[in-house]
Amino acid sequence: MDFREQLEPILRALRSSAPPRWQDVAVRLAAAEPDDVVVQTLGELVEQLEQQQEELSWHRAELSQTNAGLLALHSELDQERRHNAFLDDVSRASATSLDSTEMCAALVQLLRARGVADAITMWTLEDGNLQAIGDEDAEPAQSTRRALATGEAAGVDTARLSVPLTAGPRSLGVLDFHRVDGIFGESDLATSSSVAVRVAVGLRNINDYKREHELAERLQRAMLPRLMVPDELDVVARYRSATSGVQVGGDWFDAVTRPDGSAVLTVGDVTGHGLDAAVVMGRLQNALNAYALEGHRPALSLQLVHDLLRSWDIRSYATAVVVEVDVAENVMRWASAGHPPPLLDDPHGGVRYLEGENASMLGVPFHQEVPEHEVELSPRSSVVLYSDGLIERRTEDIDTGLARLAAAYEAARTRSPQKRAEHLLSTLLNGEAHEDDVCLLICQLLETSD
Amino acid sequence: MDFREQLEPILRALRSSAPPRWQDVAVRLAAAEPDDVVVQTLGELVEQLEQQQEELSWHRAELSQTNAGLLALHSELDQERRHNAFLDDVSRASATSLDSTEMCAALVQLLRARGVADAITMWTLEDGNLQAIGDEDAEPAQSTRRALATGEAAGVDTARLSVPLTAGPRSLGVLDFHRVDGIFGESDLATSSSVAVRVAVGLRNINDYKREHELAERLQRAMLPRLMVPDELDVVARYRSATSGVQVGGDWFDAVTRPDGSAVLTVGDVTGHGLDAAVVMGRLQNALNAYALEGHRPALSLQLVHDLLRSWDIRSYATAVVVEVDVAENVMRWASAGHPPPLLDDPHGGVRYLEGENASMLGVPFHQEVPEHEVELSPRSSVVLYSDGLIERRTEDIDTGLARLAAAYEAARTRSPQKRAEHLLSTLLNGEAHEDDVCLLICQLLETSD
Amino acid sequence: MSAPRAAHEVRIAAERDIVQVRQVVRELALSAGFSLVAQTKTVTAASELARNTLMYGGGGTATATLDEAPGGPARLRITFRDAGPGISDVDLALQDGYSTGGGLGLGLSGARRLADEFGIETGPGAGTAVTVVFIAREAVRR
Amino acid sequence: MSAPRAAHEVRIAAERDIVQVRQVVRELALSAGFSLVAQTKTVTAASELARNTLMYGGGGTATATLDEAPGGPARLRITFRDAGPGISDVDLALQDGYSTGGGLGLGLSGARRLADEFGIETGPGAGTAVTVVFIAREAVRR
Ligand SMILES: [Mn+2]
Ligand SMILES: [Mn+2]
Ligand SMILES: [Mn+2]
Ligand SMILES: [Mn+2]
Repeated sequence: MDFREQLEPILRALRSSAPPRWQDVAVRLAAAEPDDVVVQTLGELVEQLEQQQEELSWHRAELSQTNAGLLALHSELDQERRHNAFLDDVSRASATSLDSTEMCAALVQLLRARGVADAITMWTLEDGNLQAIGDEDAEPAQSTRRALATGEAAGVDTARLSVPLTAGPRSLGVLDFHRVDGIFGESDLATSSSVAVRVAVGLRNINDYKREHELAERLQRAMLPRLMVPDELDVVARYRSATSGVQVGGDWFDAVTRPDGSAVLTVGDVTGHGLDAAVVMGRLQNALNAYALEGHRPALSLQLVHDLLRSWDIRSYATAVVVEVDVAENVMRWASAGHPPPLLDDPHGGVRYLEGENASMLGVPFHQEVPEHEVELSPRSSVVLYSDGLIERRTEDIDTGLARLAAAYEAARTRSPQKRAEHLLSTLLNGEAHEDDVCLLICQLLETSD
Repeated sequence: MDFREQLEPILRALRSSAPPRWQDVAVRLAAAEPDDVVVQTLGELVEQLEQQQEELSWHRAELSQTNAGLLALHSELDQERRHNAFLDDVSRASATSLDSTEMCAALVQLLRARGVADAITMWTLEDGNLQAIGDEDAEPAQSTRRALATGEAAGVDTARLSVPLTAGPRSLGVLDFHRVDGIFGESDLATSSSVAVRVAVGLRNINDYKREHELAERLQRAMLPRLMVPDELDVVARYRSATSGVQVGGDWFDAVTRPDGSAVLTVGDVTGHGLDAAVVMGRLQNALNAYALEGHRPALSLQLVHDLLRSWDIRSYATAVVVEVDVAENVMRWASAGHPPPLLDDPHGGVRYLEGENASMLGVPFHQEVPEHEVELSPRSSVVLYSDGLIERRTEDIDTGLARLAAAYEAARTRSPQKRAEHLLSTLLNGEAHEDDVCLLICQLLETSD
Repeated sequence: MSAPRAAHEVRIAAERDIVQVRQVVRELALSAGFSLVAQTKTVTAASELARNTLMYGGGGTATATLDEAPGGPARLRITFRDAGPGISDVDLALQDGYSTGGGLGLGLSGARRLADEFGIETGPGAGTAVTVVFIAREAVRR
Repeated sequence: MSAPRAAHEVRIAAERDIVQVRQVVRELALSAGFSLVAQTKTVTAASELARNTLMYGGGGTATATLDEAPGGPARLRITFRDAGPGISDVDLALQDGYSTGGGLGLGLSGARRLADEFGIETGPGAGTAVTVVFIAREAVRR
């Protein structure tokens, strides 16, 4: 009857209203026959209870362990999701700007928030040399060079972790992660390389864009005219493109000073807009510049450039006005090929348009002679050259535009050429989007000391 | 003693070696006094067992439910991870090419594999109009227009789902998802818009790149020379840039025919490489072209262009050779500013370099007169103009290079100018990467019919 | 017109009451149309909070209410109340027990992570009341 | 020199044996350094496979072996064997029970998803032997 030891605590723990007293039960059990079936049954039930109790405790333990496992799993998932969201943000930051400085700034913000790094340096390969974005003078650290040379991360156990940026087989540069307090360990390698993979994709696009953008920008800049004028003149020119983003169009201005001290001013307008017109513009401007410097008079220059344009295998037309200012003789010679008339402000004679026979547009398919005109200049006279975009409005006839320009120029008579130019643009364009390119050149004779 | 009913099955289920027989127990219980503590204990134990049994079954149920929940959770996670991996792939496909056709192809592969769509059409906004990538003539469907107009997906419950592509506030276009069998439902909206968000980022970069690339390409194309030669001449020219990717450099060739039937050939070389040299090249080429067409002799043209270059606010130098071929008189006039000598192949006199005094390089900071030379031409004579990149090697003196060019030109004597040009390039450049740009122009007098 | 609310209260006085809380919560979640995954999350959180009530609060009650707002999704709200010593530093107790290894934190922070809404009222000697809300959602098709 | 292998066999003849399989597997996983999450995955899979052995195979055995290759990670291999009717269409049985709602598939496909390696030998009348392997990994720091 060895179940008695187990029975006693069971009985004592009973919470029923009238539990049997153990002493009473113990007395009865002691007196029982060995083959007493009730006592035997009691023994069997105790054993059963014990087994079941054990099974129950196993289940409790399993349930609580599984619960803990579920919580831990959700905690890991949370980390995983945050990690994925972080990498998603990195991808986004790497892709949403084609400006490398902006991209670096967006990245640093993410990396800081995530505790990955306090700062980064992005190194790009320029002609085989590492160049830091945003700091031209920075020298790459040893780990940076090592990462580039080996194609693997370098700098574990230091405060700078360098990870190579590669696109396919091509090495684009290195990304350095910096920590202000603390160093990078092996465990930072996975995250930093996941970041680098995403940054490299963005950097490749940035490089491609930058290459094309710089090429286009430098080509355009090379086409912009340079004003070269003698001391006796105050020349100001303005260009307003109708097409946003493009820096050159079909309109142009130019000013050149000859070795003899005379100046040649030009404003021209190639038919059409955009790049095709800009290319023709560049060549016409360049040729007129060469003819002017060679010493040709305005009419001959226009004549030559008309022949030149006809010789090219393009079907383009242009209007242009060329003005030669002979400072020594106080005389101005001018010629026009289909261009709106120059506006003259003579302190003695007032504001008036220069009248005189025009040639047809440059490039028309026939030979033409270009008439040239001459006008005397008083000191402090000024002349305005402009393209039709300044005066033409769809809803008006051209005379209205001409009258408005003359009035506006007269109204600003006491001001400097710079101020008068701004006044014309603001008055005539009225801040509205204009449909045509606008070109404006004002040249004023200064009071000469002699 | 109502525990007896429960006790019987318990007793019967016992698996011990000698379980008490229920009949014997039942007889004893029936005979027991109501206050028999052993029987009372038996009752308590039975109740205890019952309660425990119930608790155990609760635990079992909970454990098995929790298990099922864990499996379901992992199944959901699997889907979630696959979905994230898919969107990651979409991001990657949208970012890894700046070519929209390539991007579309990569996308379709992903979308098919995932069962999202069988095909896609990417519409981009060009001047406000929807344009299908890879199919210029395609007309947008109604759902495509609706998606663009409303900024929301259109086409649910049809086989074409149209989702707008937007970058910030800007509308870039529309992405159409197509299914061959089956239609799109509400449940496809989330995935398709997640895809569209990623595609839009890539498309914006593609657009930006394309804009700059086209601008740069057209500007460069406009700078490439056009050979315009009279019928009596066979002219061939070749340009090999040392810089990969850029289509223009500092070397140039040009050929122009004057109204009087004479032709002017030029080869020149601006010091330096790359874009800066290319811009100067373009202006020099254009000016020389204008002077030649104006009718100036080679020496005067070089003289004028020297003055012109000096007048620009850039510090650049160039060498150039200008050759005027007077077909009517069978005479050739030439002048050179620091350029390697032209090579002449006269059927009667053999292959020889033209000797004659050179001017200094164009752009040197002093005035200079350019000497001009004249040579008679036999029928079928040919002349070779080239830049130093063709003959100079770092390890040799220049005479070796000149001798090699003459020998190679002589060796291909029986061939056409085209074949001779290819022969020179392959013999002299030897397929190697060359450090300098190379320019080559061959002009041969044809047998005249008269 | 809002749907009838049924409040189910379970006394938590012994180990076996925890499994009862699980079952009450599971049945309510099931009746509200919770997915198997959502159900498991709900039951897991409830089980952990019930254990806290028993072990740190010296027992108390769990009250579960199903809120079926018309038009909106069903909300299962469960509040665990005890008159125990309370928690003096709630922020500390809410730190992720999984990483810090603490007993209380494990259940509390885990339950907060799993629940859609979470609230706690406690203080030294003021007992503790923790409320979690779970919202039935359409299974999202990915 | 490879570490000693200890094979633990559990007979699966009744409901209560399932919980015993869980405990044997849990102890082995714990001793092999499995994380709590990995442990839970292992135990869950074992529990489901043990249930299949009991319910569809009419009982059988689970044999768990811990393989500690020198230098490599610990591998916990568990094989469930029964002499039941076998599975005639294994592919069908392996379809995701969660979505198809089948009883057998739930455990089988779920266990396959959780395990690092999974193998099954069966056929009509040939009984079934399913083997799963779980590999101890360093907890990945994200
Ligand atoms: Mn224009
Ligand atoms: Mn215009
Ligand atoms: Mn060169
Ligand atoms: Mn050269």
